[in-house]
Amino acid sequence: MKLRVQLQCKNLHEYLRELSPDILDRLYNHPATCLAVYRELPPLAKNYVMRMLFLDQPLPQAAIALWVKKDSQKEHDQCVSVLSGLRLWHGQQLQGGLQGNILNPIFKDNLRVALLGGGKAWADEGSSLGPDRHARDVDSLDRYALERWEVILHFMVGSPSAAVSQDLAQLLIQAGLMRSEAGEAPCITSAGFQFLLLDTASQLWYFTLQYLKTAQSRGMDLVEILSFLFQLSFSTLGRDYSVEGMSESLLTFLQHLREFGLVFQRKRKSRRYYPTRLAITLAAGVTANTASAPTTSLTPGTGDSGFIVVETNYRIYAYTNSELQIALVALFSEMLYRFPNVVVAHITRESVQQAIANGITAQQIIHFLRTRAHPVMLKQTPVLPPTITDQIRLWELERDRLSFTEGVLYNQFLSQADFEVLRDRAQGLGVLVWQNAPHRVMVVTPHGHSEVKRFWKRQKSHT
Amino acid sequence: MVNVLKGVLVECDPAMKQFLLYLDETSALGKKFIIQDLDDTHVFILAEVVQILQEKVGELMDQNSFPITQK
Amino acid sequence: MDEEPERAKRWEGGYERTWEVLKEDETGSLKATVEDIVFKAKRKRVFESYGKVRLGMMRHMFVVIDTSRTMEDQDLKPNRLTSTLKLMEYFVDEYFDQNPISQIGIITTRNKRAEKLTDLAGNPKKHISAFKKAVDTPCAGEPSLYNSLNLAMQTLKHMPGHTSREVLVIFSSLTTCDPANIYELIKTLKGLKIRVSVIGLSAEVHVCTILTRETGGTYHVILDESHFRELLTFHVKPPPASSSSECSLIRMGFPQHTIASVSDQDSKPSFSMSHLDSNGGPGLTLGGYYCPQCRAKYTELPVECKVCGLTLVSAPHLARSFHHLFPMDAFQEMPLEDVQGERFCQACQGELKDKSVYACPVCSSTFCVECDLFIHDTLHCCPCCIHNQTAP
Amino acid sequence: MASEDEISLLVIVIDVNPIWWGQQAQREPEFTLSKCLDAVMVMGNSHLVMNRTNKLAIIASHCQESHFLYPSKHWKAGDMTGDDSGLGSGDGKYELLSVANDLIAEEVRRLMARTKISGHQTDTMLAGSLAKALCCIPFKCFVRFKQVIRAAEDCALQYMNFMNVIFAAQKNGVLIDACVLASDSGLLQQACDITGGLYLKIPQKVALAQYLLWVFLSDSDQRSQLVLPPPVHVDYRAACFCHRSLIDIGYVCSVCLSIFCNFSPICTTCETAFRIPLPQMVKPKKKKLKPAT
Repeated sequence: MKLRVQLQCKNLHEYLRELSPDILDRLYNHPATCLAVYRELPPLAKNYVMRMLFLDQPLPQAAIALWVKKDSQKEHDQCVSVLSGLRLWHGQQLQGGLQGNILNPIFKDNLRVALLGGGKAWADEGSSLGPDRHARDVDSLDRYALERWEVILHFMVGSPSAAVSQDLAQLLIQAGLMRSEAGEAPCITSAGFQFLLLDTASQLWYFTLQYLKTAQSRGMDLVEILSFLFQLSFSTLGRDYSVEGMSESLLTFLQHLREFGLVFQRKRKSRRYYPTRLAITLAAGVTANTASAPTTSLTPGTGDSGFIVVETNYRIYAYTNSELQIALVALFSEMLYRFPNVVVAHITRESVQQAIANGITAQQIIHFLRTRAHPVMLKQTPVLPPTITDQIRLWELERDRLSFTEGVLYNQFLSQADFEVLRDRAQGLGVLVWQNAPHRVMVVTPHGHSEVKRFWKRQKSHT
Repeated sequence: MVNVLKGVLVECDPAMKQFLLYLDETSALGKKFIIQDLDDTHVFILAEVVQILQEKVGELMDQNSFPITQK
Repeated sequence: MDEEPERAKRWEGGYERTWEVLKEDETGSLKATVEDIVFKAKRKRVFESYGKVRLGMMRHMFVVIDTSRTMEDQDLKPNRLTSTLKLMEYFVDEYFDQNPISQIGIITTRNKRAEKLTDLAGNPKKHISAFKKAVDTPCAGEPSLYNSLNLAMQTLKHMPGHTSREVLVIFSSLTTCDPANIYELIKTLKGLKIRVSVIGLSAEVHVCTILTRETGGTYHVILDESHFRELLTFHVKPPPASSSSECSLIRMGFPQHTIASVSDQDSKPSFSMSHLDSNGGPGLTLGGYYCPQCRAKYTELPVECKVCGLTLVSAPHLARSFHHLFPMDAFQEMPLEDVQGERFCQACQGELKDKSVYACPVCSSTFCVECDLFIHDTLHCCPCCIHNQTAP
Repeated sequence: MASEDEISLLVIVIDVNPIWWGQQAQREPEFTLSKCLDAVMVMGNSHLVMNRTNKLAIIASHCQESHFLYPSKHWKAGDMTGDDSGLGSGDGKYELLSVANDLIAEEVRRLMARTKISGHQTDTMLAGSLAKALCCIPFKCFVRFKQVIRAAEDCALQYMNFMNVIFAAQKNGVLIDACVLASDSGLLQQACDITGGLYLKIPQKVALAQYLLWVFLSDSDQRSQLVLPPPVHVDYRAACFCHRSLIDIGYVCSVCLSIFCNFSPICTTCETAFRIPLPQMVKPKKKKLKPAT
């Protein structure tokens, strides 16, 4: 019984696996999707796909099993399940009655197209429009993307200056990152707090997932926008593309992407758009998990280097003007002074406990401080004073002195044998929470209770 | 005969368990809530008191902590 | 012992204005000159090759490691012993990389005694595992320079005359406990043409100065860990051979490597001779190297055949040390402005941006500084000259 | 799973020796240089799409020079928006790939048109290409491997340089794979064996692409899991300096390490006079007199 909600961030495969087979097959109609899916496969599975890419006959499963050494059987099984789960290959009966596998023909064709050419172009390139008079260079695109993304984050922390469209606000609420009391301005939730402390790539991916989840309800075709998203992530930075041939719903999607900062469009009606770095690195957030996010990714509002100094006396000096960063620091500390280029804050038990109550973990706080540490701090090892990191963890543990697990207690067994039979059964089902053989007591999960009870009834009727 | 009871398994350190026993004995939560005392680190309790119990523990921790920084 | 004038101590020499080397650039930053100094130091090693001098390619070296109480000092992190052993692992690796047919042995000294950790052998693995085990040895008592040198001498004096005989002492203590007159021993060492070099971990000791001067070795005291490493690297290169050393042709075997797979019906697993003395490790193996003279099997090269005494090496092993024999000329530094045509490094195809570039004196191709270092340190041949090599 | 920030650089060295390929075109018209290049491009493309951080370099090894096909000097990242924008052909290929492939084809054409073969020099300068390949591998990458597609015969002249390159590669943890189209190459066998790479002589040249994808595309992690062609028998015997014949037991000069098949009183390489050995004893190593003390 977890009282705190952890922000769940799925990776691409987990997401795709949940889609219906029909949607998956349609997705593979686009080379960009095939490439993106292929890229996220485990290395061994990539090898399998490559081997089968140019085969038109099914391969016997026995032959495929021989591709790996005996001691890597586990990895092999895992690859097979991933490939089947994503419907990348199908089983097919061979002539001799053997079971064989063949790559999903749609996937195969489109991956071939992506690799070798052929087929029709992904998107109209800007060249058909002639050179852009207002061409953007990479730097300005980067600036633009960060600016846009920061506005969203600002909005979440409630900066008055940040205004976002109704759609976006709605989306934030649907994603559970913000909560809106009737008539009032939306305010941030505990999930939102955790979201803020993530790095940009993970934030973006989480957000995109949430967007996709609600896409169908707003009358968008999931396949269409997913394909477009993948196509964006494979496009070239600093190059313009044309909106020619895009459907109405895709154009709406493009407007949303424009608001997130994923694409740059000079005017709403402009016929060309530039993908930004955010769009292109979108796939990078796919695999990065929340705990160990890469530190290399861009952090909004910080310029290039870190800005936070943490002292052993629990004081934080944040050399920044960014409202957003100050708001983030304030999430887990008490503000003391504010100067034109620096704020001074204080980590206290109350402030950290408050943050933890909001659903932020100690790990996230420490990660936040470490990734944004001032260059001066980076020179020392460890980067943060150990007293501070330890204390933050201790404050978190303080709340965890009790751990609760919902369960059903079985006691007053008549014989040790009875107890052992039932215990072993519960263990076999994987529902045993706790047991104590000398006292003949055990606890099973509520979920497993009915199964154990049924077993016990059967057992009794036998004897 | 096997007896079956629904509730919540609590795992904690022995010191914390003593605190739980104390709360139980003094009926600080308005009633007895421990269903069975399992061992040094495990107690089985009523599900409905979990929330209030957390608060009580929070209070205890607040009483036992002292500000470590000067303003 | 005649009192030769000793090399002047630094503090006795003239007043050096070390800071005057530093010059501010236009923006008042020292960065450029400091980088320059670091850079020059890096390149210096490249120039220090001996040129066309006869080198002692086959080396027999004993490393004496002080494990006296002073090794527990913590001025090297975490302490002198751990740090030394770690660097020694690096040294042994590099040593065999650069001197493939040479041998090395390790002696430790503590409690006034000397003890052989490993015998002279040509395979790095054994030594490195010995170092790994030695980390836990307690450091106690005083070292004995006499005993350890004597122990090394007993083995080295039987080594054939065409090899170079060397002892490298890592000396941490400031004292030594010797059972007899060490100056007599130094004379004997000199007579046996054993070069003794010392790396001091604390301060210069007079007896070591005499020892190294007499035997033709070098004596350095470390400044810090990186300097320690540098000094060890200095001992990796083969030293010039003394003119009086003998030359001879050595009989060597070039065994073939037979690979057998489990699926192969004809192959049978067999014991390797190298496992005879080591009780651990796998006993039966399939393929291996067979001595061309007596068909004894070994799993690794180089090795001296335990049955017939033939030295077994592989041709690439010999080839590995060829670059010492045919050293590359240092590249000439020239300013970027002088480069005609395209400003690209001929090796890595990167654009030349630094203010100086390096040109090969033979084919006059230009390189960036990273490639210059890489070519001289690792590659040992100019990538452009290879192309110009026409048939003889 | 491969960690995200690992850069894996694949350097492909292709032997474009015009003489060998010319003869090949007459022998087997169905497998020409352009077919080979196509296969290599498939391989390169596959490597590039495997991971976002993967990098590719292709070097053509010619008679007198090594030429970078990709990335070329005349092309810098971000230049695509310039006047070359026509390069991105209008089909469903991943943009980056089509740019790269067009570039490679262009460079090969340029190289072939430019070089004239001077009659006496027909050996491919593979050692030089490998040396250049090593130089362009930055030290920041973690996984590095490179691969040689080899057509022509070995050239004894390159032996020493070749060995230097191999050892440099080994020291830096670079794998060298070899895919041989013509006859077996002793040098490449040694290169692969020493650096831990794979050596494969392709039985069917037409199936080159399949072999490349199957065997060579995998990185070292996967190789430990896959069943791959068995390692070849590597001949480590030395060639003597006097007759160039392979020997099992030979004599090595202690000064210059030259190898001779017979005992001679003077080293022909460094002109050192040797001591005459005593009659063979049981332990040849201890045959020296104890030096006078």
